Amino acid sequence: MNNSMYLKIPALSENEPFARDTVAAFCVRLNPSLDELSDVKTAVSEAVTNCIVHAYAGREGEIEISCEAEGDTVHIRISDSGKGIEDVVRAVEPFFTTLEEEERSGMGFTIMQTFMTSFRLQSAPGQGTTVYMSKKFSVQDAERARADAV
Amino acid sequence: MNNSMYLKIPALSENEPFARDTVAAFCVRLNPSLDELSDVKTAVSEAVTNCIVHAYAGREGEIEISCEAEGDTVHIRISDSGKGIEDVVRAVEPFFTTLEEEERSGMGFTIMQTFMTSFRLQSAPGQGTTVYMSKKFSVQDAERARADAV
Amino acid sequence: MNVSGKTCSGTLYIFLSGELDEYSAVRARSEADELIRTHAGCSRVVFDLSGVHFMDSAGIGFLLGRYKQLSRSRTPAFIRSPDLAADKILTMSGVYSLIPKI
Amino acid sequence: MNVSGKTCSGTLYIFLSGELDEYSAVRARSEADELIRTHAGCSRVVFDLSGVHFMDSAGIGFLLGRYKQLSRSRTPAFIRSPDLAADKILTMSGVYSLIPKI
Ligand SMILES: Nc1ncnc2c1ncn2[C@@H]1O[C@H](COP(=O)(O)OP(=O)(O)O)[C@@H](O)[C@H]1O
Ligand SMILES: Nc1ncnc2c1ncn2[C@@H]1O[C@H](COP(=O)(O)OP(=O)(O)O)[C@@H](O)[C@H]1O
Repeated sequence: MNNSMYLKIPALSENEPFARDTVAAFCVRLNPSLDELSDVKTAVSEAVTNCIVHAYAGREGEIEISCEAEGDTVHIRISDSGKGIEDVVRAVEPFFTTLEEEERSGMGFTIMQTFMTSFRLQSAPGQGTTVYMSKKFSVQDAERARADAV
Repeated sequence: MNNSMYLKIPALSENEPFARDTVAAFCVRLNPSLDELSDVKTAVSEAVTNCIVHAYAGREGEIEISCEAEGDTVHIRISDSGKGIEDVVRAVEPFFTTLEEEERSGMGFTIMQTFMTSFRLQSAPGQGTTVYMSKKFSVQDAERARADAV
Repeated sequence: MNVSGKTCSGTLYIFLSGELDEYSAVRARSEADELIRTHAGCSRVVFDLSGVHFMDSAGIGFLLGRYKQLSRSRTPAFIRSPDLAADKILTMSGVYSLIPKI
Repeated sequence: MNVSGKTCSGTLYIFLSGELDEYSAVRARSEADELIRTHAGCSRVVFDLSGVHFMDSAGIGFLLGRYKQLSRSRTPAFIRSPDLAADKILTMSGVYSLIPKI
């Protein structure tokens, strides 16, 4: 039986560290290297932040996070039931943001794509947004990291 | 809006540390003292272990954990849909255990009651078990702990 | 959870470190029992808990389980250096009346 | 997230430490802007990231936001000591072409 977890939290900024740290704690059991773990934390932070600032835009709402371990790989799903994305192709372009005035960089999706092994976005206006991401951890790196830590 | 979280995990022994650490990470934002945080971790560990060893007794199943912050207090609910408890009054007695041969001490419920500010047990045979526990964190202690840590 | 042993003038010291819960107790039990078997002639056993930074009631079960076994060969057991949280659990469950703290 | 400032021969050093995300950026922004206002006459600003152990794209937004502001007074900005993870994000987003790493 693969291990998994399902986490639901309110869309509050203060939950950003909690969300990424919980996913990291789930992943630690797959023996990621420190770099790989940092990649996952960053990608999760981007997805969770998007739910808070874009999907619900400061209004109340819930964020759902699922993780599943499969061998050396973690599959992560992050969903909101917020406003959704009109143009999904444009949204994932580097530097594209609809919140320029709030110092958003438009690099969120680019970071998720670059830092994770696989990435998929599903969204439609009024239907919320779901991000699917996977990260395959390289067993060698993990062992090297543990050796380094000794 | 009070902060909260809902966590669902499979009933696997290896999830015991993950479950209590996640609840602890939730509580940290309420500024508990180290002792208070340790109390919560221990109580959660007891409740989660009970789901694994008693409710599902090694079979597959799910554990649900909810936390809600209310001022200086955290309310925690831990549920399973396992076999349930026949005699609830007897179950909470110190040293009472139905798994003597497996080196269970029968102190789980006693620890939850002693370590938490409030405790309530709801269970019936075939209907699963839910434990409700609250812990009020003393603001002074937290500040003292932080001062100690500097 | 790490378990290691050391003997010194007839005493077997069993050092536990890490987190002692139901999950880790499985391995801790078999490793401690192996140490006890290997040093069957020792005059007493001291469980050193200084490295244990989390312990729930599985720790009580673990200690009482080893105690029962050792009492068959009349080998006394002792507990050393529990942290505050472990001490709280061991005190409330009366473990020290069987396995004194030294 | 902690923000503190130090000046040394015309340079304003802004030391960031902790985790820089959307949540913490709110306060980091106002504290950094306060430092920049207070030291309006400085000849350059160096953002020291050596204490930042987590940063996501909010860090890019934070740095570019301060850059835009400083460029109004033609004050050059620089980045110092990002960790490997922060360096990865800053490199891929091209921040260094505006705010060079020194
Ligand atoms: N969960 C979401 N709900 C609604 N819109 C979103 C969501 N995530 C991203 N978007 C849209 O996609 C754009 C690009 O997102 P991203 O690459 O993360 O950059 P940024 O968050 O900096 O704007 C956002 O500006 C927003 O318009
Ligand atoms: N979630 C549960 N589902 C079914 N039975 C339970 C559950 N939790 C506790 N019990 C019953 O209550 C008894 C006492 O529990 P506890 O005080 O935690 O001691 P222990 O777990 O060491 O047996 C258990 O032995 C078991 O019979």
